[in-house]
Order: sequence, then C-alpha cells, then structure tokens
Amino acid sequence: MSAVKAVEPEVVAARSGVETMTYREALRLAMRQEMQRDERVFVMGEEVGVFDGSYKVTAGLLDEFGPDRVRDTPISEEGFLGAGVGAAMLGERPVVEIMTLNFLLVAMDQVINHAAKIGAMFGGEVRCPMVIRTPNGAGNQLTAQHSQSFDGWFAGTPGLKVVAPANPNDAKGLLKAAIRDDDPVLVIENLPIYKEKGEVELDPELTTPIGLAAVAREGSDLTVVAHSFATVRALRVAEKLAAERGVSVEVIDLRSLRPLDVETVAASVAKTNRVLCVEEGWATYGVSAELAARIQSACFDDLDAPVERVGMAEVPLPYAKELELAAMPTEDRIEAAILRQLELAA
Amino acid sequence: MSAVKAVEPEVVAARSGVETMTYREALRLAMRQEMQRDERVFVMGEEVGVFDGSYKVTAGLLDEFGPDRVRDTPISEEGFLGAGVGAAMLGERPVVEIMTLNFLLVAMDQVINHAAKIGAMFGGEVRCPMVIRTPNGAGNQLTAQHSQSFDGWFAGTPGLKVVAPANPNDAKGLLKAAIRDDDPVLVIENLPIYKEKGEVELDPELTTPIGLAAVAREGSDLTVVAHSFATVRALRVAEKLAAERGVSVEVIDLRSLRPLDVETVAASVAKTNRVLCVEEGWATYGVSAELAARIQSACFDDLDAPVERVGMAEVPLPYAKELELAAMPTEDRIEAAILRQLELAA
Amino acid sequence: MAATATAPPATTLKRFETMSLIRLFEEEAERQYKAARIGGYCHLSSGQEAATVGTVEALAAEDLLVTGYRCHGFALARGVTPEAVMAELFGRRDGCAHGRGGSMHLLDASRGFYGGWGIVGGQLPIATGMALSLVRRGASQAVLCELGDGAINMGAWHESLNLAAVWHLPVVFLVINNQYGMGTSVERASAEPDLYKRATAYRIRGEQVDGDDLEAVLAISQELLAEAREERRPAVLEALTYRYRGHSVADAGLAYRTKEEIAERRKRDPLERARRVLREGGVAKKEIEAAEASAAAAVARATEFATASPAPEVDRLAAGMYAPGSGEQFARMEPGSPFGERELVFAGGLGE
Amino acid sequence: MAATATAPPATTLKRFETMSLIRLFEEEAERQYKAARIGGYCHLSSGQEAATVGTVEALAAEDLLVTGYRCHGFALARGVTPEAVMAELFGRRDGCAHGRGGSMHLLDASRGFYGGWGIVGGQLPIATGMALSLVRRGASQAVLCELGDGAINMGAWHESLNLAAVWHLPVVFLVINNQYGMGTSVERASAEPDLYKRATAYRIRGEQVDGDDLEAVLAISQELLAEAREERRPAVLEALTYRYRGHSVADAGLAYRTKEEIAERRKRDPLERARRVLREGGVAKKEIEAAEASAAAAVARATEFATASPAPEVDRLAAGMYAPGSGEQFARMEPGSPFGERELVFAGGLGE
Ligand SMILES: Cc1ncc(C[n+]2csc(CCOP(=O)(O)OP(=O)(O)O)c2C)c(N)n1
Ligand SMILES: Cc1ncc(C[n+]2csc(CCOP(=O)(O)OP(=O)(O)O)c2C)c(N)n1
Ligand SMILES: [Mg+2]
Ligand SMILES: [Mg+2]
Repeated sequence: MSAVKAVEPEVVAARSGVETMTYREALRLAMRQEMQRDERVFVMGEEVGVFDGSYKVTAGLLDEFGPDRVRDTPISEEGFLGAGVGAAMLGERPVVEIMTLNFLLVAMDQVINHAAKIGAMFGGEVRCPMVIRTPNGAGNQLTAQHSQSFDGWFAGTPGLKVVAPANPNDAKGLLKAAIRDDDPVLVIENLPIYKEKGEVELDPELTTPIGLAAVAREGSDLTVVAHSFATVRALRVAEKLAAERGVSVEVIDLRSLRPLDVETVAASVAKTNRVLCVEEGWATYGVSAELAARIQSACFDDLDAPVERVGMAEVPLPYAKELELAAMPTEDRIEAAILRQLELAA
Repeated sequence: MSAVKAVEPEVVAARSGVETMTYREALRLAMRQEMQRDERVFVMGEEVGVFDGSYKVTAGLLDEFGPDRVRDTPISEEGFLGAGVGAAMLGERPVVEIMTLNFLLVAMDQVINHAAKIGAMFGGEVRCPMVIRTPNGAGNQLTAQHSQSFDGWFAGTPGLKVVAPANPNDAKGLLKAAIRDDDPVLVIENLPIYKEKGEVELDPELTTPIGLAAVAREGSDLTVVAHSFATVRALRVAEKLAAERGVSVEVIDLRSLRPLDVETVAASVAKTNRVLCVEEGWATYGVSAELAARIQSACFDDLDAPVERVGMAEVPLPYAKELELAAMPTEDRIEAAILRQLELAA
Repeated sequence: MAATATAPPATTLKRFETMSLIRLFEEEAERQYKAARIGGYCHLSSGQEAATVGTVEALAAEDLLVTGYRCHGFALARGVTPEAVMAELFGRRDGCAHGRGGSMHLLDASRGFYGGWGIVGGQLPIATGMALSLVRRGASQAVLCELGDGAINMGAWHESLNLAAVWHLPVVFLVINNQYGMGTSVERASAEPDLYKRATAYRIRGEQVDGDDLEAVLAISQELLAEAREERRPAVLEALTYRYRGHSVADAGLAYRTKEEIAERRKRDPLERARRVLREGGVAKKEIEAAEASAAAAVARATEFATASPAPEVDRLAAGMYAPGSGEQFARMEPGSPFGERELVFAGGLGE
Repeated sequence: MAATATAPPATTLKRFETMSLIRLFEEEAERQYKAARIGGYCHLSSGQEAATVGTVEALAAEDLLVTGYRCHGFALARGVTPEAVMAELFGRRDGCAHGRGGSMHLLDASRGFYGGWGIVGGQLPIATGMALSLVRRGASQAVLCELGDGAINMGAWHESLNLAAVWHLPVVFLVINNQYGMGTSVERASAEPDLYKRATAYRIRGEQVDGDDLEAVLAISQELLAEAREERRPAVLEALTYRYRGHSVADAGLAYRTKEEIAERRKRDPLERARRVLREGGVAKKEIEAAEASAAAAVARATEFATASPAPEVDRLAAGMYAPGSGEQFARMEPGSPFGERELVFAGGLGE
C-alpha cells in the first residue's frame, strides 16, 4: 500500500487526561483521532456527511475531513459495504457505517462470505482491515424490522472480530482498536447508549484491547454477564439491589464477543458460584447461549445453580408501547431473575 | 384465496407401505405428493426445471407439473425468495429452493426482516405459509464460501420454524409438514445425505411432526444430540463403539431446531447423565451452544460431566483435502470426545 | 374508473377531499407525535397528496397495493378509515394492525393493501411475487408497488424489475420522486437521475409525470395499470413531487435543503392546484370548504377514536407470530427455556 | 500496449500461445479432476480464450483484475505461472493461495489479480471499492471486473454499477456472455438480453464485442480501460462467446443445449481463428506449432510441479484467518471452549 502513506500524527484532539462526554461523542473523537493519525482511514455510509449521520455520530466530520474521507453513499448497503471490503484489500482502513444492525442483513453476503473469508481463503496473501460500525438495540417503538440484535451471528463467524462497547470510554477505545486492527471488525454500537455520558480518556494512543472483558462492578453473591446496553441495565440493577437488599452483584462487561473472554467470566463465576447472562436480543440461540455453554463447561464444579438467561421476549418486537415494554429485558426482569437465582424471590 | 382452490387429492404416488429410496428421492416424493394434493403448491428456484435441479432433487417435476408450477428463476435469490413471500401472503404455498444455504445470505433480509415478521407485525391479519428448501454442509472441498451451516441463525429467529431431516423418511415427512404448515418454514437439507438410502413410508398423509425430536438410537452410557448430517455421523460412531468397546450411546436426532424439543433431550440426559452435542457447523455461537444452555438448565442435577461439543473447526473451510478433513467434525473426533466424556480416553 | 376528462364534479370534489384528509391527517399526526401519543419513526407525506391520490384512484377494487413506510396517505386513499390508521399510530387494539405495526406497517388485506414495509426496497420482491400469484390464478388484477427515489438504488429494485419483466407480471412500480432520500438528493444518489429511464434496462415502459398534477397522475396510472391487467405488461411510473416536512417527524429537514427551496415548492402545492381546478370546473367555493370541513371532522373523529381505543393485551404479546396450532409444536421447547420463551410464548400467547 | 493493427508477429504469436496454454491447461485440469487429484467445483473456460486473453492483454501492469470462479484462464493470462495455478487446483502448499482457495479462489496480488470469487456477483462491489481506492490515492490505474451473463441479474450488479457511475470510478465491468448461467439461457434470465445496453441505466458507456475475435476484444478493451484510467469513466463490455464444456466438470452440459449447437459454435473456435490470422500475417506453420508445443510443455511442467508440491501442514489449519498478533486477543477464549477452538485455533495455528 505504498501509495497510501500514513501521515505524521498531528493529533489536535489530544489533550491528555479525561473529559466527560456522550457515547456518541466518544465514537466521534475516536474517528477524528484515527483519521488524523492515518490517511488510509475514511468513513463511508448513508447520511454520514451532509446530514451529520442519522444518529449524529459523524457530525462535523465532513467539514473537518472533506467529502473524499467522509463519503455519503446511495442506499446500497451491499454495494458500499462491499466497496469497503475492496478498498481494505488494497490496504485502506474504511470505516463503514450501517445505519442500524437491521440493515446489515441486505449486506450479509459481503460481511460473511467475503470480508470474513479473505484472510484464510487466499492463504494469507491479502488482508481485509475494515471496520463496520452499526447500532443494535430496541426501544422507542421502532417495531419488528428495526429493533433487532444479531450480535451472535457475527460473533459466530470465524474470520470476523466483534466488539460491543457499553460506555463512552470503551466506545472510543474499542473503535480505535478496531480501526487499527488488521482484520475486519464489527463494532456494535447501541441506540439507547448514544446519549449516555461518561468519562473518556483523551489520550489518542489509548485503546481498549480487543478480546478483554471488564469487571464493570465487583460483587460476591452473583455474576451478571452482559454486553452493550444490557451492561448498563445490569449495573443499574446491581446498584439498586445493593442499596435495597444488600445483595452484592458482580457485573462482567464482555466488551468483545469474538474473541470472547471466557477467562474473566470463569474467574468471576468461580468466586460467586451463580450467574445470570443478559442480552438485549433474543436469548434462544443468542449470545447468552454461548455464554451458558462456556460457563457450564469451564465452571462445572463452581456452579450452585444453573446459568440463567434473560433476553428479549421471543417475538418480532411489536409497536405498542405496552407490548414493547413487556418484551424488553427490563431492569425489573433482570432483578427478578437475580432474586430467583439467589432464591430470594418473594 | 378463493381464486386458488385446492384440488381433490388424486394421489398417484400413494402406494401405502414402505420403499427404500435416497434422501433426494424422498424429498422429491414429498413435493410430488403435495403438488398433487394442493394446486397452491409450486416450486421455484435456480435450475429446478430444465436442469433438473443442481442436486437433482427436483428432477422430473417440470415434466410432471409444467413450467408454471416448476419455475426456473434468474440468479436473483433476494428477488425470487421475496417473490415467494409475496405469493405466500396471498395464500399460495411456494416452495423456494436456494441452491445451498451459503447463498441464502444474499436473501437474508427477505427471510429475517420480511417472511419472519409478517404474522406478528401485521397483527395476525396476514400469514406467510412458505417453504425455503436448501442444503447445508461441507465436504468435497467446496471451500470457504460454499461449506457453511448457519442453522442456528434461523432457529434463533422468532417467526420462523426450522427443520433439518437426517434420513429419507424424515426428509419426506418434514418437507410435507413444512409445506402444509401455515408459517414460513426453513427446511435445511444436507449435501452428503442426498445420496443416503433409507426406508420411506409412502402414505401421502404421513408427515413428521414439527417440533418433535427422535430417539434415533437407544443407549444408556451417554447421549449424543445432533441434527442433519451430524446425526448420521453419530449413529455410525455409536455402532462402532457398541461393537468395539461395549459402550452404549443414545443418539437424539433433533429433526426440528425451532421449535426445539428440549423435553426429549432432557429425558435422555436424565437417563445417561452425560451428553455430547455435535453439529456440522461451527460450535461457538452455534446450535450446540443453545443445546448446552438448555441442558445445563434442565438437567442441572443429572449431569455427571459438563455438556461437551464437537463442531467444525473455527476456520473458513480450506480447500485442500487434508485441511478440510482436519477441520470437519469427523467420526474419529466424535468418538474421541465420547471417550473423553466417559473418561475412557486412552 | 371514469377517465378524468369526463369526471363529474362530485368525483373530483371527492378526490380533493381525500387529498385534504391526508394533509390534515399528517398535520394531526405530527401534533400527536409531539404530544408523545405516537412513537417510533413517523414519516409524513405532506406535499405528496396528488401523487398518492392520483395513483390509488386508478386502482380497481381488486387491484393490490404495496408501499414503503411512508404510507399513511396511501392507506387513507385506499379507504382504510382514518380511525383505524390513527389507532394504529397510537398503538391501540383497534388499529389496522392491532397496534403491532405502527406508522410504518399499516395494512388492510380486505382492501388489497398489503403494507406498509420498513426496509428500503424490501417491498419490491414481495409485490413482484403478488403479481406472480395473480398470473398463476389467471386473475386480471394488477399490483401497484410504491417506492422512493432513494430506494431505486437498492439491489432489490434490479432483481424485482428483471423478474417482473422476464416473467411478464402485472405490476406497476411507482417511484415517488420527492427529490430526497433522507438528506441525499437524487443527483447525489442516482447515476441516472431521470429515474423512469431505468425501465429500459428491462425493456419495459417507463413514464415520468408531474406528481402534483392529480389529473395527469390519474390518467397515466390508469393507462399503465390497464396494460398491466390486460396485457401483463409491467411498467415504471416516476411521479415528481416534494416532501414538505423532514424525512421523519424527528428531522427538521433543513440540513440538506434551503427554506427557499421549500417555499418555492409550496407555490406548486397540489391542494392549491386542485382547488383551482375545481373552481375552474365550476365548483362553488363553499362546496370546496365543505369538503375541507368534512376532512377536518374525519381527522378529529380519528383522534377521538384512537384515544378511546384500548391498549393491546400484554398477555397476548406473541399473538399472530405463529399460526393457530403452533402451540402444540412449541410445547416441548419449555424445559430450561429462558425467560422470553417460557413466560411469553407459552403463556397462551401464540394467538390461539 | 501496442495497438493490434501494428502488433508485431512476435506479440500476436505470444498471445496465441497464451490462448493455447489456457485451452490445454483446462483439458489437463479436467483429466486431473477425473483422476481425483483436483476436487471441489472446477469450472473450465474452454472456448472463451479470446475473450480472456484479449481483455487481460489490454491491462497495464499496474491495473487490477477481479473475476468470478471461472478464473483459471484469467490467472494464466495475467501471468500467474501454470505451476502455481495447478498446484492450487491440487490443493498444495505451492499453490497461489497455498492450497486454501482451490479452483474458484485463485489470487496473485503481486500481479494485481485479486481473485477468484465464488458467490455470483459478490466480486462486483469489491472491484468497485478497489476502483474507489485507486481514485483516493490519485493513481491512474483501472480495475477490470469479470462477471457472467447470469450474474448480471444479481442486485450486486445494480448497486455496483450505480456506485461506479455516480462516483466516477475507473472500473470496466466485463460481462463474459457465454450464453448460459448453468442451464439457463440469457433469454430466459434477462429481460434485456442485449446485456451491454444495461449500461444506459447508469449513463455510462456499454459496448458489445465478438468475444472470439482476439483483436476486436483487445482493441475495445484498450479503449475502455484508457477512458477509465484517464477520465475516470466506468464502462460495461459484453463479450459474446461460448463455453464448450459443462458448467463445471460435474455437468455434462447437454440437458439444456444440443450437441449440434456446440458443434456449430466450435466452428467459430477462437484458437482456429487465431491460427488463421497468424498464417495470414505471414507466421510460419512451424512457428505456430512451436508455440503450441511450448504451451503443452508448460502444462506438463505444471502438473509435474503440482504433483511434487507438498500438502499444507494440518497444524497450520487456521493460518491466515487472522492477522499476526491476533493470538493474544484470542488467548482468553480458551476455557471451556469446544473442540475446534481449543485444538485448532489455539494450536499456534493463527498464522503467526
Ligand atoms: C435497507 C435500508 N437501509 C436504510 C434504511 C434507513 N432509511 C429509511 S428511509 C430512508 C430513505 C429512503 O428514501 P426514499 O426511498 O427516497 O423514500 P422517502 O423517504 O423519500 O419517501 C433510509 C435511508 C432502511 N430503512 N433500510
Ligand atoms: C449467489 C449465488 N447463487 C447461486 C450460485 C450458484 N452458481 C454458481 S455459478 C452459477 C451460474 C453463473 O452463470 P454466469 O454468471 O453466466 O457465469 P458462467 O458460469 O457462465 O461463467 C450459479 C447459479 C452462487 N455461486 N452464488
Ligand atoms: Mg425520496
Ligand atoms: Mg454464463
């Protein structure tokens, strides 16, 4: 890729220290830093430029980097995601935004049959260092076609790497790590978290390692394993239970789904002996299925109770507020499952 | 659907009793019987007519039923699978053949965001009684883009039903049940099994119930849970181990993946206390993950050892014979895993 | 359908009333959305009334209609009651999809209106399959499939058009060219900005019409639908129009176009134009006002109805997902099943 | 590249030798497949030599080439050694994809040949993205993207052509029209059987050429590639040719066409034609025979080489899947991992 040379990092966005910002802003900061650091990085997707991004993640990037590096596309996910694959094969670092995970289905063939296959299928002769950014998640009555989380499908595909940050600092750190990674990485963002605030380390050289889970909250009675928005929910429930019932819940935030950090999960379960897996998507054949499988195998003698799961009700998400709420893996539902696990259920 | 009237069954293919035939012939018999029984049933796909089907499953149907009911399509999976959805919404019974499961990825949006959503999203006002037939599986050096099994992705989609016959009689029975079902059903066939022979009950009214697993072989020492070609492998290993080491393996053939018959699986594990889940596809985030999750929950106190899994090596399947063999969930590998489970490993 | 030229005042007045109904309904929907009685994505069609009513009026009673998510106007024009549409937007039991679908997924099979789809381009293969089914049963009916100028760049367009043409299916693809797909203008999205010309890639007829001219839209729609019905000739109809509001209620609609441009377009307002035509046709001013008043009253009744309609029963969450009889198939899935399955799918919620 | 008219005999003779090499290579591949030394799907291009060599000869050294699965001929024409291609077909370590890709997934990045893809139409968006990358770096290079007459009905065609045209990308889409996609004739599959005409849907140039006329193919390819390189003008080139053998070695190729049709087409054999042109150009018969003999020798050497090349190491099964350094990322995945993971991915097999 001699033709595309990396420029000297003249990192404007580099004030060291921390700053409080939203998840959305943290993602934007990550892109700005990486685009300044490496000319090969460019952003492409529907409405990422003139419209400032349909969820405003890319707001301002067009002005800063121009239309060649912040490229608005027609509505052609298969076409422009595949174009990202081709550009990446020539050594560029495309960051392709898919408006929501639901729409990735029309580009599925390019992700699974192409991007994921390149490294192995051509004997390591070419690589595909691309990033696909897209939010999963439900809520806000977006209904059946716009409220899905297929996280496990991608995490189950050899050749891909999949991360799913649950807070602003990891959003920045994981997106940067994904952009610098030499393999195709799917960065699963989340609609409800976009507006969540948190402290973010500004240092442009700090990234969150791919494949490393985080102990988001220490506890001793039970472990909740989650990722993406489910982690946010789990942390809220943990605080509530600590305050109201003196229950000590440990929360593991997976952060990466492939590679999956089973080691950190197993260490926690070995300590608490009880575990609940939570996800925003459908639990059956979902991410929590793999977690339960790994945990029962790695922690067979540690478990005092079966691994429990909470996910979205197994229905295409309905529109009506009441129905949607009844279907979501709400805090109430998570709390109830934790209490069942601890045999504290009223 | 008044316009499409079901004709009187004048079932030529109905000799009662059993006949030995291949899996491929059993599928063909099911289609012939259902097409004779119901005018609303028609077959559509690439090369299903003039070419007799790229795996010859539909051989002869064009001559018997004509081009209106055996429709060759351009190479446009998203287009003609979606056309099947539209026809089904008007009450027809399209049987759409996708040449292999790998190619279903280009039509993923029509399957997941459309066919699976119709019943619930429109409040039950319309249904989508369609069948999608396609083989999964690897072997024969078809390489990374042509050797995949995404079975769990569809089984994890509320609104769909998924079946995966492992022998000729179930191929006939489940395809007939799928065609008569009022919901979208994915019938996962399998390349290596097409040529396998078995006894088939000819009675046109006999179907294999959707959602009911089969005890394919009784045993007492360990349960192997499998579907599709993995069941064939498991049965071979069970016979071998019985003969060579006097080990008694029970084999559960799931037959349906959604609904999943956990009851039959749990009953078997309660008896054997040890279980191995086998699948042709990748085990991580695969069908065996859900099985392990369900089993550890349903049989927590019955298990003498963790649920073990065997699947395809977690790589895009390479071309070279030696590499392909090393990656497949072969009989040797299944046997080794069983012996490990029984602590009989040499 | 009477040809427009000879259309009696009563007919044209009725069409005007339908256009007014759509405009007023959309304005009410926006108010209700801001009052948080409507949620999700809500796409309004203000400005597109002539293109909507002109094409739907050309449909025969037995013809079928399939659209994208910007479908309030199409539903109303097809005769779905404002009550059933507003109740759906409110997510209530009496909505045309019983509160399951919302703004993007309206449907009324009894009127041949098969949705209301949210994935851009996803409705095209489905409409094509419906046309295939009509041919299989020898019916002389046609399908009208709406899509937007942005949707035309999806692969589903190409596959559907080719299938419809190579199989000679009775389907007319109506491209509502309102100049933008979200914030992307036609010129930035489509290498052939004269969208109707893309019909030539399939050797079928393509026509472009001023989508704000009700009579013109109606006339060409009748012609193309007749060819589809009687000669199994698929076609593309591009209706040039404009969307006054943002892409959805959440979009101010000014990041990618100027206030001036919108003002310019409003001068060609299809409702204004229709009023003029009526007056020229000798319809009295107060008859026109009466039509507008009755449209306003219909919208008011719709909101009242929707407000009074009960919320769907939570214990029927999974209703409709699977056909009656499926409960038996799922019965053996219960042991060790996670929350969703056990408590919801098996709580008699399978719609039986 | 010298224009054909003025091409010296040596050049034309070399091109003929390449065509002969492809024909003989394919015949040998079929023999080896039947001898079970080659597996999987194996698609031969006998009959398509002029379309293959004519287009590849028009490429500049820095230009890029992307094709479907029927790629032996393209690889050889681009200069990948017969040894490396045959070794790949044999699944050996010295194959151009180290035995990982096989017949459908040949690749040689050093020659700008980026595969070798097996999903119909899947290579189009990828080639389009490569052209985008060339533009981003201001290179005056072009991409040649091969596809078949059947692939043109995939949605990926439409999305790729529109992107290439609306973004002015230097890519020429070469449609090898060999009359059939498996058993389906162009007329049964495409509503516009003059495939090159579909270029008009994107306002770009479309040309049709006799794909069995080497000089004609070369000339138009040079013209279109030059426009792509120098003016960033994408184009469609349809080359009319014929496939002598079945769709793949497994297909007899007679269920959907007659022996007579094949015999008829063989009369227009591109190799015969090239021989005639050479003789008319004053090249001696024995020079021609010498060229054929050297092609035959090259094929013989290829088989010898492939036979001698070792099989890939099984303990490197996962090699190449992930980039060096990834092992560390996967290290924590091991506890309780199923068979495949533990024994294969973690057995130092990550290509480091
Ligand atoms: C496959 C897919 N990609 C993206 C979206 C998000 N989206 C919804 S509407 C829209 C714009 C469509 O524009 P157009 O086709 O012109 O219809 P209009 O909104 O103007 O009526 C987009 C990009 C989607 N719903 N589906
Ligand atoms: C998406 C997809 N659908 C179906 C197939 C199976 N298939 C492989 S080649 C082929 C025919 C392609 O014909 P054409 O494009 O004319 O190329 P040719 O084989 O004639 O070179 C088909 C249907 C595939 N590989 N990918
Ligand atoms: Mg538009
Ligand atoms: Mg062809």
